[in-house]
Amino acid sequence: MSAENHISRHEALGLHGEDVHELYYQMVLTRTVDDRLWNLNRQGKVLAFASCLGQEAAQVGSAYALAPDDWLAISYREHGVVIARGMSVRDIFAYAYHRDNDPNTRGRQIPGHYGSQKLHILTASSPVGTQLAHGVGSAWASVYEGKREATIIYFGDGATSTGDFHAAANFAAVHKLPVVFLCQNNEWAISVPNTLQYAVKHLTERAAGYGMMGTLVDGLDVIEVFGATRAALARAYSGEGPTFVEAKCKRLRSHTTEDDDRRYRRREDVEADRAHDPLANLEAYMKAASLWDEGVARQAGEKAAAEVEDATQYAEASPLPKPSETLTHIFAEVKTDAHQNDD
Amino acid sequence: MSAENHISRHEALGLHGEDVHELYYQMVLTRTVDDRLWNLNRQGKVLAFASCLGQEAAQVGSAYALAPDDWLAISYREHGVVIARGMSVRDIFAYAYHRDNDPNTRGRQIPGHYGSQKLHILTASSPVGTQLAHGVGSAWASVYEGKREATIIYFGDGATSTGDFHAAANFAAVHKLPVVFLCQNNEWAISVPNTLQYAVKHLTERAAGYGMMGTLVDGLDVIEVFGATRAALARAYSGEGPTFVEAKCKRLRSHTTEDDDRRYRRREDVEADRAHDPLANLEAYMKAASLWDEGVARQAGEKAAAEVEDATQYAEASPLPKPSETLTHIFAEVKTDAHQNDD
Amino acid sequence: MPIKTMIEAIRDALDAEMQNDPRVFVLGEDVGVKGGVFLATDGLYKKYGMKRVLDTPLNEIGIAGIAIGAAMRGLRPVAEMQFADYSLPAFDQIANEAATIRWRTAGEFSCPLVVRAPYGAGVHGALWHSQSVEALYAHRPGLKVVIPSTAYDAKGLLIAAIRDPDPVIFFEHKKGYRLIKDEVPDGDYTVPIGKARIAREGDAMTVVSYGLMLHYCLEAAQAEGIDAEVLDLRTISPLDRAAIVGSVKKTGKCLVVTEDTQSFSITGEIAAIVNEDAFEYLDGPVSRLATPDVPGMPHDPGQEEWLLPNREKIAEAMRKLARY
Amino acid sequence: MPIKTMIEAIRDALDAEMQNDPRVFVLGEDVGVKGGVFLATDGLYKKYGMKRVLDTPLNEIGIAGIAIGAAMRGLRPVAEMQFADYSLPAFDQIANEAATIRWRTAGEFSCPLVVRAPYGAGVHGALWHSQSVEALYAHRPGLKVVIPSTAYDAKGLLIAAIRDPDPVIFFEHKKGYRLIKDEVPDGDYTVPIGKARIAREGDAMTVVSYGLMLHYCLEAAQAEGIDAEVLDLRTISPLDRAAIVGSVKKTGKCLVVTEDTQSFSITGEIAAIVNEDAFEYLDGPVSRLATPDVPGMPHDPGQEEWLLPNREKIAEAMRKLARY
Ligand SMILES: Cc1ncc(C[n+]2csc(CCOP(=O)(O)OP(=O)(O)O)c2C)c(N)n1
Ligand SMILES: Cc1ncc(C[n+]2csc(CCOP(=O)(O)OP(=O)(O)O)c2C)c(N)n1
Ligand SMILES: [Mg+2]
Ligand SMILES: [Mg+2]
Repeated sequence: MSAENHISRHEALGLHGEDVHELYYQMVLTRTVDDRLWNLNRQGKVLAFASCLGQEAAQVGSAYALAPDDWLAISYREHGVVIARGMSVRDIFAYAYHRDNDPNTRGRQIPGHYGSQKLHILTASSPVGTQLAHGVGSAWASVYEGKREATIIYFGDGATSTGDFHAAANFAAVHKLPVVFLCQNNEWAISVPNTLQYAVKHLTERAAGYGMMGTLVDGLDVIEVFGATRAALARAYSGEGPTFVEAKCKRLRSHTTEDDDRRYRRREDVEADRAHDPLANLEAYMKAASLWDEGVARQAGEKAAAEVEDATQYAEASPLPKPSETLTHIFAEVKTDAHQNDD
Repeated sequence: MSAENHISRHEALGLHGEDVHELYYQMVLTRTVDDRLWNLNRQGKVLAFASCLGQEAAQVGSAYALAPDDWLAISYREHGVVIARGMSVRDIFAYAYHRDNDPNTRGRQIPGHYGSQKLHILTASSPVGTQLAHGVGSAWASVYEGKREATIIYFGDGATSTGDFHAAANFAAVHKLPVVFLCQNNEWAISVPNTLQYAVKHLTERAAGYGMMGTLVDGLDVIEVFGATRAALARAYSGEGPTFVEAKCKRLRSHTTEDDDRRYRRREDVEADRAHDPLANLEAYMKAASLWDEGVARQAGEKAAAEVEDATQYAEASPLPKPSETLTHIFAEVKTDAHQNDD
Repeated sequence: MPIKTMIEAIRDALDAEMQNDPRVFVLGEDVGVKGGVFLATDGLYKKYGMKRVLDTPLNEIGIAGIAIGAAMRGLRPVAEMQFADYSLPAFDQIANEAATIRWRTAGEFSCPLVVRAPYGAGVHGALWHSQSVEALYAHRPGLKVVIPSTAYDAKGLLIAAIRDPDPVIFFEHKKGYRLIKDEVPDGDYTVPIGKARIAREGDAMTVVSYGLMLHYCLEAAQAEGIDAEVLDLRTISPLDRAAIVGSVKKTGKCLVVTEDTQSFSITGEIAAIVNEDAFEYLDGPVSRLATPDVPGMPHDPGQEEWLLPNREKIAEAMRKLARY
Repeated sequence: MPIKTMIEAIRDALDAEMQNDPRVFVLGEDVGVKGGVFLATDGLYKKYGMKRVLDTPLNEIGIAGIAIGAAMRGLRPVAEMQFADYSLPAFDQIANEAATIRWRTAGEFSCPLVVRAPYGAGVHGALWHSQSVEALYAHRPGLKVVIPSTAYDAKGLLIAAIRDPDPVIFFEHKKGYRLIKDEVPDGDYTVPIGKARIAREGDAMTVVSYGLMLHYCLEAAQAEGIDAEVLDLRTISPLDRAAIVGSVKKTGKCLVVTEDTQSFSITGEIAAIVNEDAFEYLDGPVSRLATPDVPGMPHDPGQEEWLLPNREKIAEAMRKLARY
């Protein structure tokens, strides 16, 4: 037992030093992207944006555990997830600038509602909770086709109140589907605090009511999130059914650029929350695990800044969609089988 | 401790012999009404009908525990509930015959969707689950107005899958509302068995996920149902919040007159279920508790038969609604304040 | 060619496409062992097993939402809503999600989903077993809305709907399930979505209808000896504008008949289209016959019959328009 | 009289009725401490406390359904849907339940509920912060649907809605919240539900509109110097048929302008009504201008502007109809 104390937590999970550096980089990049988008909003260049500040560990740590074939159903706040998944920063910025070369939505959705066949990310939407049912449908499709794939569903604490959540959780449990329900509990649904949202201490308590495994993790700890997600994925692959992972984290900014949390959040609480910084957390961990290297850290910061700078310029130079383009892709433009066979 | 063995279960709950006789009568009456309505359907006189055969104890026992001021939100199967609540058999039959003198709906709804201001029964509807939210709204109204009233919500196992259930349970728990969630688990949602509806052993397991008390009872045992409901009501009145009571029972007929359960239920299972008869149960209990009296039992049967016969004749002699009457009561017909103040 | 009822034709279509395409599966309440409350899926469970004929928990949000997820992943779900009336809990998933997936991703994702549901009154089912809800879905661009009036079309349109790469909402008249019978070929064939059908040629007026009411229109024209051209819409959205306008240009008059409640029903859209494209040809107002604006269909058969359009009321409306 | 913005007028109305009637309470997402995402309920939480200004969990089924239950019990809930787009999860509760309660009990129960929601585009909010959903609700008999176009009407109609003994769905144009300003009396007053308003008198044509678009119609008429009579519907359902028909009989022409997507929008119903009751007076087809049938409003401001009706497009439509 005492020997185990000498193994770092990441090693216990089979992660190498490079993995930790990669996690660090992805979190730094996420934050750099997030900060820039927020600032661009204040400059009137990005019209609306939901920051993931404070949720980087929950997002990057969980997404890092996924296999390439796994599928993701996400909400509007998952910038760290798509970064970890490999979406280019250029694509993220082209999207935020509603440019025609954005592969996600080409000016149609508000920023952050990513979707990519290549990255196995189902298209996100604004109605809270709907993606939960889609994600379960995706897992059903994997099982239907006999594929060894899991689907991870990202959602917030607020989304657990929806009818979609209930339908999704119940169906996934009944059919023991390969689903990871990854709840980022950032304590707020806009201005509605957890206490007015549910009456249990932890949302994981809800899992048992569906006959599902529930795992509570420190969402500020990227290693812990990674480990819990990987364990949940293992259960999913082996047919043991869905897992509800609750990652407790903090929302370090207002709900979106359109919100002003001073209306409902005391400044001293916001200040106190700032101390719960997943990036500082990881830095401390890396120091303790002798993985910290000022040079590596500086490089990470510089590389992220350069990527973001490049992406900003790329986006600014990219063309806007033609107005009339908005009338395309309402229905498939090819003739369907049905139509070919007739008339 | 051994002395307690000599107290019957109903006495332990403070019920007298007359109460048990009353419960017996209400169950007999419920069954007599139910049998007659089913037969009248087969004769083409009652056009559709959901039988509560097998669920009499769950319905009568729970409703018997209510105070006159308490409110009820019900589904389409609660004949025993409304009988215990005091709806006249004449009204029930006038309704089933879609007559103009039915106070519930006057030809508009299909049979069994009762509603009565006098009896504090919110109008029922066919969409499964909606009444759960209404019942919680009713409890909210009671608290809002500072009234010491509970609302009991009747629903089936199938209804627990709905988004309405989720919304209702969560809201009631968050606000510790005076609600009794009375789930009659008759094992089926039409042809869908419990195993395809949820993955827990008992639906009461769901209660904890909302931060709510859960109580499992034998829905075939009227005394036990009464006791559990009364305890739940006591919690409601004293501000301890909602209780989920799961009454396990059997659906001894097809889902409705429109359904044919031979398509999905093995005959031997149906036969086996028949042995789980709440009325026979009560009879055995009464015998054991020395409350059985052939005379009383015969009288109960005769009285119920007479009531039902009278009600049938009453309904048959009652007028049908005028066709054009169906255009009334779309909006309030009196001028509203708003309209009076203007023009 | 064999004569089949509409419900048999629908079963045929499902069976044919499940045979043709392993991606096709059926889900909904009671669609499995029971075979659906109207027996539309009778026999499919036995033939294809639970994975492809799936009894869901009672939650229409889930039925639609899970089907949408599976459709985005390339499967071809056919979701049954037990009654059109009970599709409303799923309205958000269908109207806000399914309808927008292709457009919002500029074609990166699609949602080849079929939602089937029995609609319509006349069976004393009252408020929630009688509704016509096509106007609600037709109003949401991105959805196709189909309502067959013959067994032949039911089969061909349902196969077309399943093969369609976009979401199709498919309503079947519950009273027509067994009442409507006609020649239905074996094997698979499609009827194109988006094309109306001239069910009866005529010159005196154009009567536009669909579903069960179409038959009443035909019977009324026959009985009255009115030389009406009866147009069967078959697809409610997108409307076959050319067919409507073409016929009205020929006849100069237009009567629209629906079983839905009148106000803000699809009758208005047709009035608008005819005004826009055939105003100069009109010899009388675009007229309509529908159920009066009641919040629900009454259970009492006398009241129900009194409310619903029927042959006599249609004939009367035709006579009135003919006199104009 | 003080000049107020529409959002101030709405806040005034809520405050006045909460003051007047202890049964009135507000519920919805973020309506409490935050005061609503558009600040419609700003200050009410402080004044009336949590019981009467209630932040709900994120579930519109619950917001509507709990409000319906409370309304059946005699309270006067005013439920806020954060955006009209997000009322769709509650569509079943509103359309199948609230709309039917009085009718299905032959008057034994009623549902004096108000559902408020911001609607409309022009704020780059894309698919789910831009919708016009009035046609969906208007199609369900038993619901009243109200859309004010002035701050004065917003206050008077909202007070009337709260006092109305039946369910009223009340849409407020989110871009109009601060853009629309006019004289609003202090204290309480009502504007009758069900009555349109002649916003501008004229003889050359009738332009029917409502909400934000009404202003664009007025501006277009002004700019073009067209003698158009501009009718502000104010209530979408039940429509003020007499006002529409009366005006068209006078002018002989009718243009309907809505911000909603065109097909199966309320424009059709008006075309049908005019055909039914004023056909002989028509000197041209009932015409309409609406947003093209796209599954969602694009976020890109260029695309959004290109799609939406505006003064210029309305003026062009007026000129076209005038030339007819
Ligand atoms: C169905 C629906 N209702 C309301 C909204 C408005 N809304 C957007 S985000 C949000 C809160 C979501 O909270 P949570 O699920 O905790 O996610 P978070 O934003 O905290 O990541 C609300 C109410 C919406 N988008 N969809
Ligand atoms: C929203 C909705 N979906 C589907 C139906 C059709 N339906 C009527 S009853 C029923 C099963 C209900 O099962 P349960 O809740 O267990 O009640 P029980 O009938 O067993 O008393 C179904 C699916 C409905 N009425 N409402
Ligand atoms: Mg949150
Ligand atoms: Mg049941």
